[in-house]
Amino acid sequence: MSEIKLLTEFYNKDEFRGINGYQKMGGYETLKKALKMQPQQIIDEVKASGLRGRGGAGFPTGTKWSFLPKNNEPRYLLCNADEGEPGTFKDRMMMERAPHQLIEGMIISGHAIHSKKGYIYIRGEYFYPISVVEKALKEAYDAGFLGKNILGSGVDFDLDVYAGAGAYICGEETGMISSLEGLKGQPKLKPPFPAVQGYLRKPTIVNNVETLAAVVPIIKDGAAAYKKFGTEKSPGTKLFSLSGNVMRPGNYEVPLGYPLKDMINVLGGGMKPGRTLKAVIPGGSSAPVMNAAEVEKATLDYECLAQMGTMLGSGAIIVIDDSQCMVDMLGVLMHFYHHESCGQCTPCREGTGWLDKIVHSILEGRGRLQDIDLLEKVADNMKGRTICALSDAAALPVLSFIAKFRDEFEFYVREGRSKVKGTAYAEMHH
Amino acid sequence: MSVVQKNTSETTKWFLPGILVGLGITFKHLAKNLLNQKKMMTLNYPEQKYEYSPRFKGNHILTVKKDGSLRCTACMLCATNCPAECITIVASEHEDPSVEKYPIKYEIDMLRCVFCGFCEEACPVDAVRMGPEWQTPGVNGANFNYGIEQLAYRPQLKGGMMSLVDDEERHKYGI
Amino acid sequence: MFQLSPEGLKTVKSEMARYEVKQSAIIPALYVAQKENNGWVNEEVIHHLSEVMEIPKAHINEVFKFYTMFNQKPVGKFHVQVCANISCALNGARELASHICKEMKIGFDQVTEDGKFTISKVECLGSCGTAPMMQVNETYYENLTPESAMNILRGLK
Amino acid sequence: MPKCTINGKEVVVKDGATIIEAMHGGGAYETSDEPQKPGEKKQWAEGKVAHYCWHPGLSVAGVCRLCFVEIEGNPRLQIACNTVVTEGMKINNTSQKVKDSAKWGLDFHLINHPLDCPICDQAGECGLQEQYMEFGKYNPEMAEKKVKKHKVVDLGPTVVLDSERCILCSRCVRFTEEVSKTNELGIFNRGDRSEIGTFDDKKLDNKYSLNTVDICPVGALTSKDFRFRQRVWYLKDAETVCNGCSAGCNVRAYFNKEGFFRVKPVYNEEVNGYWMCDEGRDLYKFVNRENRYLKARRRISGGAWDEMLPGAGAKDAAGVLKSSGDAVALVLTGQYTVEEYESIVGNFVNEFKSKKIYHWNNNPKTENDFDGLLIRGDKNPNTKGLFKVLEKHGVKTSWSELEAGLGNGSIKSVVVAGPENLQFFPDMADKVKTLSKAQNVIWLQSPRFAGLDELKNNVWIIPMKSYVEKDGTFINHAGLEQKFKRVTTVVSEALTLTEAGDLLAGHHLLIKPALNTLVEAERPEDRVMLENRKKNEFVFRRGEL
Repeated sequence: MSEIKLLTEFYNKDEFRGINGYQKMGGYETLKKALKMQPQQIIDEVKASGLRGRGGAGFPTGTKWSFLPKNNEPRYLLCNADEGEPGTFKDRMMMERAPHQLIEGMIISGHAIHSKKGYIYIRGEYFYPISVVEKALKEAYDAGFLGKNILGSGVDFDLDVYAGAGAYICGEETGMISSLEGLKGQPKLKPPFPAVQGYLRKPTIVNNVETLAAVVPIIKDGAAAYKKFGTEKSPGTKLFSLSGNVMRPGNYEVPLGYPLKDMINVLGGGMKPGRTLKAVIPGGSSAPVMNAAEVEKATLDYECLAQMGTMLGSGAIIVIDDSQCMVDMLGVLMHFYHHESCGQCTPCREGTGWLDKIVHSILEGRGRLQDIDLLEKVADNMKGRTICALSDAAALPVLSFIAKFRDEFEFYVREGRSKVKGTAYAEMHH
Repeated sequence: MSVVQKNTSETTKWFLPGILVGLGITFKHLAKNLLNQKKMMTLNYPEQKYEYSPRFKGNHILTVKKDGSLRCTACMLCATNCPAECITIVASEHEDPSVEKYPIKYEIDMLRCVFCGFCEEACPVDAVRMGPEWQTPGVNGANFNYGIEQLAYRPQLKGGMMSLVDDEERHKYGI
Repeated sequence: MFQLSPEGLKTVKSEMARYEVKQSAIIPALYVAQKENNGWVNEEVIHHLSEVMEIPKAHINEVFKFYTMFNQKPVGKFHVQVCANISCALNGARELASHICKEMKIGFDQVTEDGKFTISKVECLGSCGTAPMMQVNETYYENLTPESAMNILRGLK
Repeated sequence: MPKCTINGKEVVVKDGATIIEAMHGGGAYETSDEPQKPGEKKQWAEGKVAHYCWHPGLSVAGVCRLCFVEIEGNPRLQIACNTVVTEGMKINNTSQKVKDSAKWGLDFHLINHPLDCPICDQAGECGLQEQYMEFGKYNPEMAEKKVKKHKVVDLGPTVVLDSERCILCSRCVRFTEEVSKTNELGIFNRGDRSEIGTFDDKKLDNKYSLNTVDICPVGALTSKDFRFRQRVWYLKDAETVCNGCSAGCNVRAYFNKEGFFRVKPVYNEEVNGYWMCDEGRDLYKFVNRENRYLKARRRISGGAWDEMLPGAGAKDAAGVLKSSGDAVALVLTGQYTVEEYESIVGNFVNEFKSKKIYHWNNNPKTENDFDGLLIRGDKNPNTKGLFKVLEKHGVKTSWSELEAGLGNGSIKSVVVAGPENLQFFPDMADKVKTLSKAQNVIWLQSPRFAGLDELKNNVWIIPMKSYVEKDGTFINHAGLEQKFKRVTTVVSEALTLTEAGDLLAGHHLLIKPALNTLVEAERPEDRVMLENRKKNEFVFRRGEL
């Protein structure tokens, strides 16, 4: 099997970034078709396609849209381009290479949910993608695809860009809404859910870049054509960001259900010479890690990975080879979550810091054997105890790293040095 | 209440034998002490003083920090715990934010004190201790109200006694 | 006292009108102000923004301190941010960061003597497939080696 | 009104009530079966829920993550403060799962909390201490360094912050946002580096700032006034009504044998909710012995001052009054209780046959002011009560009549029931000057006022009891009658206005049954009296949070 390029077909062409090139390759044709459809028809089509959110949670998009209250309140469509999950870089590529695809998808989605205003929330570090999207928006406005009465259909849709300023938590939908409202990017209590009370307490739909872009091929060829790809419960294609210790890291669009080992060995070009696979984190840093044996069996779809105790997440596949120390890697992750916890809920605020300190005390040779159990206990008690999923995201790697690589942790505690590298943390990184 | 029966036997009516027996013991000790003065039980107080164990719980000492200020944080746990209610503390705010609270008055009424040692037990910062001193002279009641000057800086303490607990170490570890 | 330049003021005002609520303009305004204040934000900046935007200072300060892209300390002319998150760490980003520091003879988050460079280790910048990487001000440099990174930095004027 | 089961007990709650409200009262609870009898204590569902961030007077933040409950059919624990009760919900908070979550939740709160208890003013009424005793884990496993933050931060004129002790429940921040609407506080930085703070020159300085200290469940915010003065376990407390203004906030006064130390608000839905103003918290000060008249003082014809016991002083003055005939006037401030007014006005009208009773209005300009939350411009607790009593006895006078009377000599002797809160009587010195024209001045006064020495002629100063030392009733601005009980006695020999009135009228002091005042009969039936109002000790007995 190889890649199926539904979204990324023209990504290698530079002219695809501009509106002319995009239109030449069939862009905005789908929009014209969609504007003739009834909004409910579009929602039904998306529902029928079984499209699931590509941001991480994998919630069915059509279902999410139908949660909107049936009234005439103004509603917002937000595009979540705050791609902060370590290992993920697909949204960045999509915005850089095909901004108009995203814009087209958003106009169609906005039409479907009766929204008149949309925002693309892009993380602040993406200076270049922001400029690309802003330029594309201007082109789209000039061409009449955005604004009042789009292409004479009577549909209004305005779209704007909002740049974040460096906070992982703003990738959480309510955190993003808070940030957009000009507050600290702290997630909000649910209920009420954003679909009922989101941005400015108005009904709001938040979707990932890839999800919104995927609406275009669904409407273009119909749900049935889209469902041909992928598995029964996870239809369609998805972009996977392959990174870590592989020969050819990068973004690859494959149908869901694609075997993980093919992803690494065929598309990714296999491991670096002389190295063997040790572990894979299949869905961004917050997904539980898999060991080499599990990788052999895994296929890239929501169900299979969930069954194996991990998750597809944002589709960021991080490959770890046998030269890497897992204790060290957990230290990196824990530092990340400690740094990014928003500080609202106690278990996460204190727990991420605690985990970080324990892992680093092990790394610095001050660890005790009971610290390994303590890590598990703390992580266990952070799971599912907070407003958003950040504390779960911090807890799951801990639990899976220890469950699958406990020998490395115990060796480190006993010997004060890494089992793989043979040296202590301080020597590893000067 | 126990009842002690008076011994009414005939022999007790004669006091002299008893007195003689008693005097015999006295003279025996006198002779012993004269012959071997080192083993003498009595002391020539106040010229001679008995050496109690260093762990003897006598008069209170307020320990001091390295810079000579009181360790006491005026938490009043000793006063709360004191069964004789002999400790009076008045707290105040310290200029140094790392100290925060300190006693401007710390008084122990030595006449009320029962030397139970609960204050020492209660102290969370090792600020009050019971030292080996046991002499408590005074000419009137007021002399027995020991203030900070007396408790922490009396001449015998030579400028104050330090605790073994290292504050800086504790602070470094966030205690 | 810090004052926004006329153009900066204009941008801030237009950003305030751009979004539904004026609070949304805090982040854009802080970007503008940070740029004009040599790459960092201090109390004066917040004072000024509070006056310009008519938003409580505590509110602006909350937002400012929450986001990592606003510098709370002065930084050099080139703010070198080396990603040290997992994908980059797997490809030697931390060694790269230490190497740059050693070459520059400064520690992390310090400014070089000539005021040109500040080096920080940061979290994922979304360039995991091209690790290790660094961001110098607004530009990404990817697929680095210690040597190539130093060459790039030496070339910056 | 949905019906739910909480720990096996079926209850009906109000629409939209959350689980925590159902469990803690908080105004959402109603008994399921019989209608509630008047006076009967409303039952709450059993089972305490650990919590810090939820406060019935504030919005829901849901950040402390302690109030987890198990809901049947939901595999995940839910927080009680943000889950609305729905019909047929089965709630349980006694399972092991819930207990474990509270245990660990508390441990998470405590890992970076310093061991400051010995010098922390909150110790003894601290939410962390109390709840850890009840729900805690008891084997702390934290072996790492704690996070260091700022200590002893000056937040403003009234409050000191200790960031390390702060558990970031955000109650104080929400208070400044939602109740005082002053927005001084914010939470800065993120993660475990978060700190409460003010920005630079905008300090926490509003008229309600000390409420933040009350609602702070730990010792992070402490009151500068109370700081380090007493350990809380040395204090006794009793409820009374604030006499600072006509709002009549319900308060709890804290005292011991050394005097009064602080005042905190008590929940009363109809009067003050959960809050009170900072001004009212200062009112305990004049009550303390060092600010009071302890002995009666007499001066005849501008001579030297004699001292005598208060009762003797009043008896002594009675003779003068008797000889003055109907040239006797009574000046009343709005600071005494209805019962006292009733008694002294009755005595005047009946014994002296005088209706020369005048109201001393200390704040004619601000009388009807209101700041929108609690503070009233009328700085007397019982002006309404005084007017009612005067009306009942048909007294209708004005201050100018008194001034005229003093001028033309038709008033020779004046009895003045002087104010308690001198700080609200800016016209004190003026009035003393006016009244010193009378031949005999009998001044009934509780706190010391140096200006009284200016009085010439014949003067008696008789010590009075303050509002915390007597039973009585205040009628607030809305006409709500609030009965309160004696808190403690500070100056035991001082007199109440009733006693003083009796003695001045030449009677002996008798222990009389409580007067049935006029207002008793007029009270609407549904009015909740102070003694049987709904109790919610939530804030002020922190142990029972």
